[in-house]
This record gives sequence, C-alpha cells and structure tokens, in this order.
Amino acid sequence: MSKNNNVTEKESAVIKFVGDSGDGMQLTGTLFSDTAALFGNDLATFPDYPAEIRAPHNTIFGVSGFQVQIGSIKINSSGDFCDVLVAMNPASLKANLKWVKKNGIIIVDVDAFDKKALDKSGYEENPLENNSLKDYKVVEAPISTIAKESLSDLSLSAKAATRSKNMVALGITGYLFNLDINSTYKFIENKFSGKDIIVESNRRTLAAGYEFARENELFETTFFVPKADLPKGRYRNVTGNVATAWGCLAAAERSGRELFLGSYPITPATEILIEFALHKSLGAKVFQAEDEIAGICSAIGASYSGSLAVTTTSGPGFSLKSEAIGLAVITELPLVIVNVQRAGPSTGMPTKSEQSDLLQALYGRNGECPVIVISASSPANCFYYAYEACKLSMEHMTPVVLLTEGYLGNGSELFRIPDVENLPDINPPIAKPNDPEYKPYARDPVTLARKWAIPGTEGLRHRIGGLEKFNIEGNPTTDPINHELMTKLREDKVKRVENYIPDQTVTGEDSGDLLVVGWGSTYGPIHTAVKELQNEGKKVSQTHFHYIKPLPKNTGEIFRNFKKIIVCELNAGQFVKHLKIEHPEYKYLQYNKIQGLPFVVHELKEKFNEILEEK
Amino acid sequence: MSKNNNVTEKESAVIKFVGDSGDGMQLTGTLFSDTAALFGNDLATFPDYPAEIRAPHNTIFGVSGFQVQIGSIKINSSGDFCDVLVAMNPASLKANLKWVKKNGIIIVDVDAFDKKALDKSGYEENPLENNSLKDYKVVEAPISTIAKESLSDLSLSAKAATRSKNMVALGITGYLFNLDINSTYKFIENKFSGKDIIVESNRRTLAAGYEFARENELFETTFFVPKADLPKGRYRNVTGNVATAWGCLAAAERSGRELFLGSYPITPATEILIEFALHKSLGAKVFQAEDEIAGICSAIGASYSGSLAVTTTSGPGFSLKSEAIGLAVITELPLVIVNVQRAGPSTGMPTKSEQSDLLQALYGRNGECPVIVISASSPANCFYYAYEACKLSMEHMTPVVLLTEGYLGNGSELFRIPDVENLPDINPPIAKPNDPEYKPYARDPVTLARKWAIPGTEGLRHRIGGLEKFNIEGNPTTDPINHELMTKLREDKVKRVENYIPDQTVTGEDSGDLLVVGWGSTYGPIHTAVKELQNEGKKVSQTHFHYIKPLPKNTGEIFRNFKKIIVCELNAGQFVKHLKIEHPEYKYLQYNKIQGLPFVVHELKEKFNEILEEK
Amino acid sequence: MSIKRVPLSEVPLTKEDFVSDQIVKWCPGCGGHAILKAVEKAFPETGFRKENFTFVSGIGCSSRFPYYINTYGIHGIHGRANAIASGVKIANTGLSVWVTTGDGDSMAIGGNHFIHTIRRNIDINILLFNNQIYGLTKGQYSPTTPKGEVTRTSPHGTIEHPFNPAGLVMGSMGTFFARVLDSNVRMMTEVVEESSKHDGTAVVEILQNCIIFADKAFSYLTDKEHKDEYQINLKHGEPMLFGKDNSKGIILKENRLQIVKVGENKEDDDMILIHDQYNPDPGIHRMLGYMRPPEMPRAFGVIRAAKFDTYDYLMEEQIRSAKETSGIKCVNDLLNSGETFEVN
Amino acid sequence: MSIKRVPLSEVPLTKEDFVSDQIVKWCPGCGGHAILKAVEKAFPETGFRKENFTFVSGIGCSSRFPYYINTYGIHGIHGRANAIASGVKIANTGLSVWVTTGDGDSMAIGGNHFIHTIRRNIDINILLFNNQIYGLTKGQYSPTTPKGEVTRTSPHGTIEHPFNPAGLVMGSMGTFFARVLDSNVRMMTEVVEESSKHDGTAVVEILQNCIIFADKAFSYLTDKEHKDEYQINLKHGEPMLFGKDNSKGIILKENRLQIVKVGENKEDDDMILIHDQYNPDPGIHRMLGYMRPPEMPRAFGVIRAAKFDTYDYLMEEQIRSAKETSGIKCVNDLLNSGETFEVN
Ligand SMILES: Cc1ncc(C[n+]2csc(CCOP(=O)(O)OP(=O)(O)O)c2C)c(N)n1
Ligand SMILES: Cc1ncc(C[n+]2csc(CCOP(=O)(O)OP(=O)(O)O)c2C)c(N)n1
Ligand code: SF4
Ligand code: SF4
Ligand SMILES: [Mg+2]
Ligand SMILES: [Mg+2]
Repeated sequence: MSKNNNVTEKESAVIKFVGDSGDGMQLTGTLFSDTAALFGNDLATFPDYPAEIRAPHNTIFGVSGFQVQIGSIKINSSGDFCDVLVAMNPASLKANLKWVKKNGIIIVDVDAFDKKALDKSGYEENPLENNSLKDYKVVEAPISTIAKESLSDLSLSAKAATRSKNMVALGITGYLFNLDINSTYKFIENKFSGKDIIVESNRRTLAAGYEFARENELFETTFFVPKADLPKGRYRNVTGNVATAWGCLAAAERSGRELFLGSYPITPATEILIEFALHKSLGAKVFQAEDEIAGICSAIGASYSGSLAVTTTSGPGFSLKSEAIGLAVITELPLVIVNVQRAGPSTGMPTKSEQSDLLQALYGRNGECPVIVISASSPANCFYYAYEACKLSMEHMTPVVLLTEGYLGNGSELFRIPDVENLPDINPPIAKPNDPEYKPYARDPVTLARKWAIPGTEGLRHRIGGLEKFNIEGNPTTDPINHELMTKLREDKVKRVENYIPDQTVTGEDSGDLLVVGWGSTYGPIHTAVKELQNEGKKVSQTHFHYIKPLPKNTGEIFRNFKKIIVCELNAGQFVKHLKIEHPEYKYLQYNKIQGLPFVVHELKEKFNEILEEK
Repeated sequence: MSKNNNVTEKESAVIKFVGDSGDGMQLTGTLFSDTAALFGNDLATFPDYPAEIRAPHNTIFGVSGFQVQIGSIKINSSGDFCDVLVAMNPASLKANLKWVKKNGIIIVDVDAFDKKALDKSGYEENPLENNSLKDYKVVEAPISTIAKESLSDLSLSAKAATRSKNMVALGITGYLFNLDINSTYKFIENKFSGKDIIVESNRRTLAAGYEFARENELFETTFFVPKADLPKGRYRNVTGNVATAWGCLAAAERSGRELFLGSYPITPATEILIEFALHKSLGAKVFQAEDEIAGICSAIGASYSGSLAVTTTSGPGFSLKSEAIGLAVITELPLVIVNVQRAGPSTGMPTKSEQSDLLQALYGRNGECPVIVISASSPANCFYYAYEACKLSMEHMTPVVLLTEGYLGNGSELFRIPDVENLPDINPPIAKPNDPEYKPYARDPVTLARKWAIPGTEGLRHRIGGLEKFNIEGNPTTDPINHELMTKLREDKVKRVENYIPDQTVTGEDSGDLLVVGWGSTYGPIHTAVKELQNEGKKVSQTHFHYIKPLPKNTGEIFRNFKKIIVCELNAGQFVKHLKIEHPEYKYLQYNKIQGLPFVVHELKEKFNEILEEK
Repeated sequence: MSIKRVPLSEVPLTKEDFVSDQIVKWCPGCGGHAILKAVEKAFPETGFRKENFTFVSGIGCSSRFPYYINTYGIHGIHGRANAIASGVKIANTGLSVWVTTGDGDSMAIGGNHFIHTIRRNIDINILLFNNQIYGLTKGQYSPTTPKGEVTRTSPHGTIEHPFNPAGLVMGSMGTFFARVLDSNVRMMTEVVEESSKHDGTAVVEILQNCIIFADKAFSYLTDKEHKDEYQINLKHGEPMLFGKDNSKGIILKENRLQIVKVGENKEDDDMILIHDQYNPDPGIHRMLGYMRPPEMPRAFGVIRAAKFDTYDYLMEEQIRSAKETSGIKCVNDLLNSGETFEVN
Repeated sequence: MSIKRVPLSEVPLTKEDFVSDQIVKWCPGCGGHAILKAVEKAFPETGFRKENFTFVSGIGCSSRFPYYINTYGIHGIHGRANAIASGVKIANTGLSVWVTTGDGDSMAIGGNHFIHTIRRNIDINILLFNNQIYGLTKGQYSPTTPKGEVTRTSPHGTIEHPFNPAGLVMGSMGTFFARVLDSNVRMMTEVVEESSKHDGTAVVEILQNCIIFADKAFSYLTDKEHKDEYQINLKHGEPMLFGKDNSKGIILKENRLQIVKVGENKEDDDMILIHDQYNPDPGIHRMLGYMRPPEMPRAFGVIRAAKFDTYDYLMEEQIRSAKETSGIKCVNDLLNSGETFEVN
C-alpha cells in the first residue's frame, strides 16, 4: 500500500496517542493495537486518562492518552519512551513531550494549535513555531480539516465531524506503520454495527488520513514491525480486567459451581463487573450491590449457598470489605476478593496505578485473620491468577485476595487462548448428602479444609457464623484452648497452601551479585532492565513473586545465593516489609516509586548499576 | 468489728466472685473493690462475663465473674490465682476451680447445690460431698436462705429477695477481709439513691452475711490487708474505659476545643460512649451514630469544623472505619480513634480480650496511609494515653489510633487524681483570621503539621478532600512528583513525632541476658514475672512500649544491650512483626497466648527461665 | 411473576423437625422464646422440604436465632443479614430464606441493606425483632426507641425521632409488611406462614419485649385497659373492626383514617374499610402502617402483600433468555469470540 | 424549635463573592453548571455571612461541587457526605451546611446516612443531583435508574425497581423536600434559598441531566409536547394548577390525587387543592412526591417544609440545661466526683 518505498524494519516501537478526554484516544489506541495484533505483532498497551469524564478542552489535566508497544519480539510492557507521539492539541503535546524519544516522530493536528488552545494549555508561544521541537521530527497535519472535508457530503453535524478526527490520526499512523487498514475497518464495523452513519464516517476519515499521509509523503521513511515469533496457537488482545473475569468464569465452569459476583462499581475495577454482566449466557449471576459491603456480604451468602463467589473492587472499596473478609475467614468459606489497586491513600488518584494495598491485604482486618494473597503480573496472566485464586479458595475453603493494579486492569496484551479443558482440575470438598461423618468444622487432614455443605442437601443441616466455634463440631464457644487452636488452624491452613503452589523461579543465573525482587505489574520493566544488564555481563537475576501469602517454599533458598537483594515496588515499601517478617535473615535494599506511574527501564538500570558498583 | 481475734495480715490477696450472669457478680465485685480502695488498698480488677445477657441459669457458659486483687503493695494486675473464690452455684465453681490457689478458700452458696443445678453444670456428683475439694478450704454457707430470711418482713417478691443473695456473699467476704462495711453501705446508697426498697434490702442482706460469718466463726482466721503505701494525693477507683473518656475531656478542656464524639455501641468499648453521654455539662457533644462509619465520618466533619473529634470502637467497628481513617490521613485533620481490642477474627469472642488489632492499626487501609499508634497499659493510664492521643493528634494534625483492650477497658485500678492544670499544654496550630500567609497545606517546618482553619473564620475559606492535592496550595492534582512528595511528607510527619515522645525506659538493668518486650495490658504480669526473676538474681529486664508508631528513638539502643529479646503478646505475634520491620538488626523470640485470657505470671517465668537456660 | 421453586417435603413434617439441640441462651422471659416457638410451629405448615430452609442473621440477641432452630443457617456480622441473605437467595433460588434481625441490626447499621433488599424485592423473609433497644450490647437506644426515652446512652432522654419500620418499608416500595406482637403466638404463626408464601421481600415486624433493657415497651398496647382500643387485627377480605366486641370500625374520610362506632350511623357503617392486603397501591397500607395510639389503634396482621416480580426471578429469566439467544455457550466460546487470530 | 444561629453578613454580598477561582471540570453541557449558577445566585439572598457556608460532598461528579464554589468545603468519601455534614453541623451550629451528592452517593452506598440524617432532622441542606446514573464511574445504573434501562452494567436492561427519593424522605419522616429541574435556574435559585431558611434536613432533589451517560433522562418531562402536561410547579398558598394556561387542577378524591379540567365543573373547581407546604401531616406531601406521568404531572417546587425540632438544637438544649443543673463544671470536678479518698 505504501507509496513511499522507504520502509525501515523495527523490532519494536512505542506509539502514544494523546488528546482531550473527549477526543477518542482510547478508541484510536485500541484500534491501532487490535490491527497490529491481528497482523501478528506482540504488544502491550496502557491507557492513561484523567478522573474527569470530559475535562474542559485543551487543559493539561484533561489529557487522555493511550500508549502501545508493538514488536516482533516478546513485549513485556507498554514501553518507557515513545517512537511516535500523536498529539491532538497543544495541551496533550505539552503534557507528553517528556516521554518522546530524541529524534522521535511527533504528529500534531496543526489545526488545533490556535491561540485559544495554546493559552489554555499554558504555552506562551506556539511550540510548532519557535524551534523548541528541533530535537524531534514534527509532522504537522491539518487533521481537523481533513476530517471535515472528507465528511462534507455526509449529513453530520460539525461536532460529529470533528469527533472523527481521531480516525484521521489513526489513518496517518497506520500508514506510518504499514498496517493493514482493512482489518481496522472490520473492527470499526463490528464495534458500531447497526450504526451505519458512524461506520461510514469513521471509515472515510480513516481512509482520508491514510491517503493524506501517502499522497503527501509525510514521512521520510515508514516503519514495518514484522510478525512476532509467537508460540503456535490462537491469540487475542485482552485487558487485565477482562482476563480476570474470564479466569473466574473458567474456574466456575471447571469446578461445576455457578459463579456469583457481588460488586459495586469503582475505578479501575468496574470493567470486571461490566464484563461479567455481558455474559449472562454462561449463567453467572451478577449482583450490582448498593455498596462494597453488600457486594462482599452477598458473595459470602452465595458462597454459603454453594456458588463460586467473587467480589471485585479497588482500594477504598477494599477497605470497606475489611470486616466482612473476617467473616469469610472465620466461617472458612471460599471467596475471591479482587483488588485492582489504585493510587492512595483515601480517594487518592483514582485513575493512577499503585501497589500500595499489599499490607492491607495481609493485615487489614481485626484479629488474627489470615487469607491467601496472590497477584498477577501482566494483563493476560490475570486470567491464570484469577483461575488460581478461585481454585485455591474452593479447594482450601478460605478467602483469597487477588491483587492486580490499574495498570494491569486497563492495560492489554496478547493472550494465547487456552483450551479450558486443559486448565488444572478444581475439586471443591463438597459434603455428600447424609454423610454420617459430616461435622461443620471437621477438616481434611492434609489441607485442613473443612467441607462445603450446601443448603438444600439432605442430612447436612448446620450453622456457621462469625463467633469463634469449636473445632470439628462448630458450635460457638469461648473456650480458651480451642480459640488458640482455631487461630493456629486458620493460619496453618493458609500456610499449607505452599504445598500446592509452584516453586519460585529465577530469570538468569541462580546466584550472583544482585537479585532483583518484584511483584505485580512491574514484571515487564524489571525484566527488560535485568535482561539488558545480563547482556552487559552483569551478574544480575530477577525473581518475580505471584504468591505472596504463603510465599513459595523455596524463597529463602533463592535469596541465599545472591550477594545483594533489591526489592522494587510502586509503593513506599510493602512487599519488602513482608519479606523482613517472613525472611528476616536477609538484608533487603529497596527501590520505590510512588508517582502513580510504572517504572521506566532506565531508572531501574541506573539504580541496579549503582548498587553493583557499591562494594 | 471482728469477733474472731485471729487476724492474718496479707500483703495482697486475690478474690474472685463468680455466679450466674444474673447473679450480680459485677456489682458485688465493684462494691468490694471500692470499699477496699476507700480504705487505702491498692488494687486491680477484672470483670469477665459471657456474651449472653442473662444466660440460662446454672450453665457453664453463663458464668459471670469479677476478680480483684487488693494489696498493701503496688498491684499491677488482677492476679493469676485466687486466695478466695466466692461461687454462687455449681457451674461457677466448676468453671473457676482451676483458678483457685491450693489451700485457698472457697465460699459457696450451699443452697444452690441442688440436683438440678448440679446436672445442668455437668457435675455428676456433688463436689461438696465427694471429697474432691479436699485441697481447698471450703466454706459452705446457706446464702440464699440467709437472704430470704433477712428480707422476710419486707414486701419483696421471692425473686427480688434471691436477687439480694450476692450481698450476703459480699457481707461474708467483707467480714473475711475485715472491710469497713459502713462505707459499702454508702456506696449502695449512692448507687440506688431514690430506690429506698433496694437500698434497704441490700443493706440488710449485706449485714446479714457479715453477721452470719461473725456469729458462726466461719473462718479460722480473717485477713487484713493494710493500707498501701501510696504517693500522697487524692485517689479513686477507675476503669480503663472511664479513664479514656476522662482523658479526652481533659484534653478538650486544656486545648480549648469542644469535644465531639461520634460512636456506635460495641462491646467492650460502649462504656466510653456511655461515660461521655453522662457528662453533657462539660459541653461534650455525643453523637450516637447509625454505624461505625457514620461515627468516624461525623467525627471527621466535626474535626473539620473545629472540634476535638473522637471515635471509639472495638475490632469489627475498627475494620469498618478503615476507609474513613484514610480520609482523615489525607485531609490531615486531627482525629482520635480508640480501639478497645477484643478477641477476633470477625465477631470472634466479643467479651474476651486480645491484642490482635495492632497490625490493622498500622496497615489496615488502602494506600500508604500512616497514623500515629499508641497504647495504654493499665486502666488508670488510659487517662494519660487518651490525653496524649488528643494532644499529638491536634498538635501534629494527624489521626491517632489509641489501642486499649477489653481487659483494660473493663478492668479497674486505683487512679491518683491529677490536677488538670498540671497536664501538659496542648497547642493546636489554629489558623488566624485573615492570615495572608494561610494556605491549606502549608506546613510547620518542624512538625510538618498544616494549619487548622476553622469554618466561620474570616479570610480562610478553603477546600480539602480525599483526592491527592498539591502540597501547600491544596488543590487536587495527579502530578507524579507531588504525589511522591506528599506520601513522604505524611509519613515523615508521623515519624517526627518521635521527637515529641519520651524515651523508652527499662525496668531493671540496662543490659543483661534477656530483655522482655511487651505492650498494652500485659505490663502487670510481665512486670511481676520479671521482678521475681530479678529477685532470684537473673539478668532479666523489662521494656514495655506505649508508643508503637513511631517507636521511641532509643529503641535500638535498648535492644542492643541484651543477649536475647523476647516479645510477649496476647496474639499470634504482631508487635514482633513491627519490630522485625523497624529494627531488622535484632533477633526476636516470641511468647504468644491467644486464649482471650491475660498472661499468668508463672507461665511467663517458666518461659523466661527456659530461654535463660538455653545456651 | 416469580415462581416459588422451594421444593416440597415428601413426608409431612412436625415442629420437632425444626427443634435444635442447642441451648437457647436468651434471657428467661425474653420475647424471643415465643417467636422461636411460632416459627417452629409455622414451618411444617409451609410444606417446604426441611433442608431448604436457611436462616441468616446479623448480630444482636435476635440474631442468635439461627443457632436455635434446626435448619441451615449463617450468623453473619452486624447489620449485614439482608445483604448476606440476598446472596444466599439469588445464588440458590430453591431455598426458603429467613432473616432474623433486630431494630439495631436492620434499622441502624443495616438500614441501607434493608431498604435496598426491599426495593429489589428479593424473595426473602425478614423477621424484624423490634424491641426498641440494643439488647446484646446492654441497653443503648436504637433508631426505633421512642423520643425522650432514658437509656444507657441517653441519660437525659433521646433527642431522635424514631423510625417507623412500616414507613421505611413503604418508602422503599415494599411488597409485604406485617406487624405482630410476640405475645400473640397464634397470629405470629399465621403471619410467618403467609410470609413464607409471599413472592418478594416479606418484612414481619415483631414487637418483641426485651425484659431486661426495655421491659414493657409495648405494654401501652397490651395492657388490659388499652388492649382492645389500641390494637386492630387485620384480616384480608374482612372489615376493619376492633374494640370490645368489635364495636369500632375504621373508615377513610378527608384523606385520613378515622374511627367510627359501629351501628351508630348507617353511612359510617357502610364506609368501614374492607382490608385488601393485595392492593398494589400502597396508599391505604401506608396509612395503616402509620396508625398509632392514642388517636388510632396500632395495626397488626398482614398489612400489605402485593404481587410484583422478584429480583431473583427476573435475574433467572435474563439468564435463561441469554442462554437461549447467545452464541456463547461455554467459556471456550467466550475466549474465542471477537477478534482472534491464529499463529501456526 | 430550632433557632438559626448562622450569623448574617454585615455587607451585602453578590454572586461574585462565591465564584471560585478553580476550573470547573464537569463536561460541557452537564446539568451541574446550571446548579452551580443557581447556588451562586441564591447565596447572597440568604443574607448569611460568607465564611459560614460550608459544603460537604461524597464522591461523584456532583461531589466535585465544593471545589467550584468559594466557601469552606470538604470533599469526603463515597456515600458519607451526610454523615460528615452531620458532624460539621452538630459541632459548629453557626454554619450553614450544604451537601452536594449524587443518586449513587446518597441513594446507593450512602442510603443509610441519608435516611438517618433525615430522621434526626439535622439542620443541613442536601442538594441531591439525581441524574439516574453513576456519572463519575462512567455510566452504571444507579438506584434511581428506571427499570429496564440499558446501561454499562445492565446490557440487558436493569431488573431493579428504582427508589423515588421523595418516598425515602417521607418514609424517614423528612421535614423538607423539594424537587427541581436543572433547566429551571429561576426555580432552583428560589428553592435553594427556601431550603437555607428551613430548620432541619432540607432535601432538594435536582433532576440533573448527565449529557454523557444518561442524556435526556428527563426529556419526557421537559419535551415541548409534554412540558405543560407533565409538570406542576407548586407554590405555598396557591392552588395546584398546571397545564397550558393553567387549565388543569389537582383534587383529592377517593384517597387519590386526580386531575380536573378547570371551569368544567363547579364542584371540582372548589375541590382544587391549595398547596400547604407547612402542613405537619405528610399525607398529601407524600402523594405529591409520588405523582408521576403519564397519569399525573411530576411535582416541582417545595413540596414539604414542616417545622419540627432539629437534632442540633435539641442537643445544644440538653447541654445548656446540663450545664445549669450539674455540679460538674470542669474536668477537675469530674475527676473528683463520686467516691474518692485522700492519702497523705
Ligand atoms: C460492626 C459492629 N458494630 C457493633 C457491634 C455491637 N453490637 C452487637 S449487637 C448490637 C445491637 C443490637 O441491637 P439489635 O439489633 O436491636 O438486636 P437485639 O440485641 O436488640 O436483638 C451492637 C451495637 C457489632 N457486633 N459489630
Ligand atoms: C468506596 C467507594 N466505592 C466506589 C467508588 C467509585 N465511585 C465513585 S463515584 C461513584 C458513583 C457516582 O454516582 P453518583 O453518586 O450518582 O454521582 P454522579 O457522578 O452521577 O454525580 C462510584 C461508584 C468510590 N469512589 N468509593
Ligand atoms: S437482653 Fe433483652 S432481647 Fe436480649 S435476650 Fe435478654 S430479654 Fe431478650
Ligand atoms: S459525566 Fe455526566 S454528570 Fe458527570 S460531569 Fe459529565 S455530564 Fe455531568
Ligand atoms: Mg433490638
Ligand atoms: Mg448520579
């Protein structure tokens, strides 16, 4: 398709679309990513939007962005700095310039750089005119004009027409990356099926952008990112939140338990709830509760009555669930609590990501109140850890907290679609009708799990509750020795899960100068940084945790073989506190960032190098 | 008054009254204690009652007890084992026999040992008849009969008459300890003033018990516990919950701020709310909210509008307050949260004591959300730590969690009444009208506290809230660097409180073989155990923490000088986790008890000896 | 309309099938004992299979109920009984779900779940033990304590207007509301049975005497001298008569319920209302719910039992229809739906 | 009766005294802008000192309001605005306290605080932005979303009966309820001012258009074709007339509000109701609150403004009287009260 024959092949590229929150940057980015994915690129995306729904035009705080990294190699994160920035107005350029690589391409809608917009964004001079962008390749395109013109003969309002300008930008970018615009059309058709006028206007503006770039030889060279060398299989692009919902649905199917979701909307976890609500055909019962407390309490009720019960939330909602988690712990019922962490404390920065609810997950309840805590590290593996959370919860009859993050929940990446039949079996310990041995708190001698006796079953009538109860019999009691026993049993039951989880693994050598420890969304940047240092010959390895409580059994063995250990987190140091408690025999260095932003590779490398050089 | 001339002087004695939950054991114990206190004994009490209001008669789980230790020496706890047990029925005898010292006196209401009562209590034979109590001095008194007879000419129902039998028991015990029964009369008169018939019946039965003991020479010897050698001053008996309320009222008076309490009843914290409600004349505004969330939120509102705001609760209610504590942290408003801990998790054992909310106090909120955490260690010093909590909260503009325990809240001891004028000054940083420098988040350079600008003040209109905000200006922002700065400032503000709290002290030598670390209600038993070992020449010292976050600055210095450190707690090991985080350079041994019961001295000594012997 | 899917018992049941082996730990003389008896009596009458009864409660004296009856049961946390019960029922629609809760549990901390459950018309039965006090925590005022009452937290009398549970139920568009006295075991038994048959959230307010902390709170209704004048027992289809020998009737005039003496005036007699508990319009039910001495008698019996779709039924319907129409039949279908591509 | 102790401004104020320097971040076209304007206009009319206005909010688009007006303000957490405001007012009765909240904030998560604040009649003003959707979280259904509506969490339509805020207010014995349209800035301004003068909890339900997620939710009321028939503006002391040229009136007949054509029938004309917002009996106010098209018009304006003691007033009274009668005047008195003894 390219008119210009000058095509540069790239292993990977980072593209970021930025504009007003009403400019449709999220859709643009998603379409770009889907098109690249369908072609066969590996990728990871990250949408970054303000808390305001439609913030005032042309303001810095109103900037909405969508970043994607595509590659012919394995892509582990949405990337630090971008090769191409598409900026729909001055404010978005201003807010994002620092993220553009030197010599990177900046495509701007030159129509949007009028005096008013420049003033509102805080630019004193037009940056397109004062040479301040000389370190970049700036491509000025009259994007709004192109949109308007290409739609002139359609009966659309001027507003609707300008709303399509994002498709012009996408057309230009598609041209730049030699994307197959025909598949983008198809995505548009599916998305807006039934709304012909919208399909048509988007199609036209997309084509117009593409043609404009081609006709005007807008770029010295276009780029081509070859197909990634992916393992055989069927793939799709998936966000962490969607993957989380799917993992739970798969666990329901495989365990033969109906799924019940009790949830209350909260950014950035709402999309899990939305995804469940879409799939009534799979039998999931979705209860949008009046608040988070009703969300979790209805789930506890559903669990008691035999469903795989899930509740999803983010920080403030997780706080509200504290008391009820205690009830699930003492009643020893299965329950999966998903916390898509966001930046705190309190309401904090709701649309920004952070890893600061880990200690709350471990300790945020009255009394000695242990739960299993696990975490996902990429949008796609949210599927597997959600599945695992459900499995552990049902098989061990205890609540599980699954920690993800806004960055994972909203971000997307390629997901190799598994066959649900190949996922591990799930065998909840369901009590049999009229089992003469049944006692509410009789335990499996190996896992210590009690049985799940479902109301309606003959011969198993029993009562449980939030009071301390006798082991085995289950009647309430304040017997001192029994309370100590039960407290230990509840802890031990969680501890024994270490026998059911995989060993912790190391990326790189099993011993060396520095072991980099992380958990959650930071896998990608840490991995890249460590790999690069390894390539430079440094004795650095990575170990990334998904199982937080209990920790894998071999954790200590891994730590033992490194001279130094550094724990990197997007908080003030929470996992490191946990390690100090669980493995006090080691010394831990820390690298922490509390900015609502992911790590960038170069800051990590700098830090690691610094440590390696210290003797 | 004693007919029997044989009087044995005792340094201290432990007396426990036990009976059905309707038997009035709490009143009996209180009257005994108040009488001893008025005489001049030092003392400590502990009431121990079931969750049921009037549990079925004669059942083990329905037993209500009240233990008191009186002494001519300093009394640090209500004692481990009792010298005298007063048991009103078989069930209470059965439940408490294990707590009676060998050769101790057991006074029973022999009228209550009928077949039915014995059956219900689970005794197969009458223990009074089968020689099973041969290791004790059993005193059988027809207590019910005495009560009935002494009231025969009063127009009282039979039920009302038997309800007075506790006074007979008190009369007997009063005789045994040579108490001044006249002052007991006065207490009764005050308590039931206006209800003449009750005063009269109690007076009569009390006298009848006393006379019965005297006439029948019930005891080989009576006891006399001389006055304690107390520092000069005015004294009273006070429970921890009442002392907590008073400490807050004193802080309100000294700071010139009105007190606002937003609270919801919960065992064992309700008495604080009740005590505040009694003293409207001091201007305290007491809002009994619809739940704990409204309790704390109304307090936050009151704090914003200029009051010293307090909220009181116990474990489950503390969980519910998690989210709102975050709001108080990020708005940097003063707020005192009192958690009278009880045994968890969940509803747990509501009337039993435990120290298991410490980690929740530290970490039980979303995001990085630091608060000051302090704790009281005796009923009387609840007054001072409540005062201190208010002072630190207002002067440093941050929430403070004050941890007490059911054992402290319900327990009582002698309290030397201070002059409120002599308490430390409290100077909240209140912004002045029309202060041109005022900015919502401008900070004191030393404490980092922002100013308290009270609605209604001219020239200070401003807005605060749960979103992250710019330092100094206070407008909401998601600026990355600012968020990191604010997170650190909030932490640092709490950390700097270490400059305003006293150094940690050591009881005993500053160095040695073993340092015993504790916090909260365990002070008494640990102190006694350590003192006894010291007297045996062992190199053991005690350090007891009241300031948990931040820890006193010299904590490490103290730890450094001991070969071993053991942390003793009534939980599964929470403070020790905190120490591992804050002072990872030391090794900690642990002694934990999770039975809803306090430590007893001999178990501690045994453990300490064991450690001392290990080489 | 919701279809009750609680399976019926194959054998006839008796009270004994529900008697638990646990010791009942309420105070002697507590109104709870009578309520327990009424429930044990009513349950065999429902015809439901005994394994399909499930009790849910919060915290309070009233919330100990599940331990005292031989069914499935979950003793929850304070205020959350209705939220837990909502989950129990939605997840397992074959159960007959019963909530026992107090005026503190459902009107104070649990007020929100109470009104939302009612609004959604989830098919559960709520036995609200209204003793106008917090019993278990020993005598603090509750949201139904009469204004001015002295309690442990209101030494100078409360300053709060109490809720009328009927007001909240009607204000939340409730479909079933009944009121009974703990001392009237016969009526309680009948009402419990009627409640069990109602499709949707059935609220039964039980005026329960707490002998320890609010003794005689309802004696103004039950005293010999007032009993006849201050109570009216409503029965569907029957005229609203009360007083000694049914000498008084209730009519609606000038938008107010008023009392007439029977037989004094033909016109009045003709206006005496016939109780229609099934009337979908809550207008008169609301007025009946609010009636209060001394002007009017307090209404007892089933005041409202209107038919509306239940939440749990509508949810099952949506799932059924989605299953019929959607191409996604299993999770593999879901994973492979939308845009996917093959790498070979 | 409560005495308003909000001090008056010594100088006359104007709208500009309340305009904030912050950028208003609501979507262009959001109903919030008009509400803000109405409040800015109304406040100078109250005569109150500008430093004594305090805004409190929860979380939601509506809850951003405090940032946009130049008063004292606290932006709280989701659902808790009314609880926070209760504390603000009780602690500092000299303030004129305003809550801005949404249908999610006060009807979903905050429902309990809403009804309890109303029950207690705490003297605050609640501006309830009812846009029938969760705006800030991008379009999930709320407890006021009409049944059947398709939203992001109800792809097949909701199955929940919505709350009518008037029902909850009346069911909680509310003393003040008004309803206004965001498009009617004049009425909003008047109602806000009336609310400010009311002693007790004043709830103003503002039907607010969310242009992004529930656009035109109220167009059935405001469309040219329906406007006249579906809206009635109530004014105290005036007959309840509406329709084109006030051609219709409302009467009460057979316990129902009904519409009559004015001038058709003398008897009907005489029955046309005169609005009495101060009537302590909530009977007719409740009916007015529930009226709904197509049968009846929706009622706007102040529907109820009854006088009852406020909680904050009663509390101050109790404190005043305790101060007068108690011997305990300071904490030293307290510490030394009861049984104490001297050791020398
Ligand atoms: C979260 C929480 N808050 C408070 C309590 C303490 N509490 C237990 S029961 C109760 C009130 C009981 O009153 P009600 O619901 O009327 O029940 P009753 O005992 O009168 O039957 C309270 C405040 C608790 N257990 N949990
Ligand atoms: C504890 C908690 N739960 C959930 C949220 C997410 N949340 C923020 S606003 C909102 C609802 C907003 O709806 P509404 O109150 O109607 O306000 P609107 O935006 O429509 O004005 C929700 C669910 C939150 N911030 N905190
Ligand atoms: S305290 Fe009251 S409600 Fe509770 S069991 Fe006793 S009598 Fe019943
Ligand atoms: S999302 Fe709706 S309610 Fe929120 S600011 Fe935009 S238009 Fe207003
Ligand atoms: Mg009650
Ligand atoms: Mg809304």
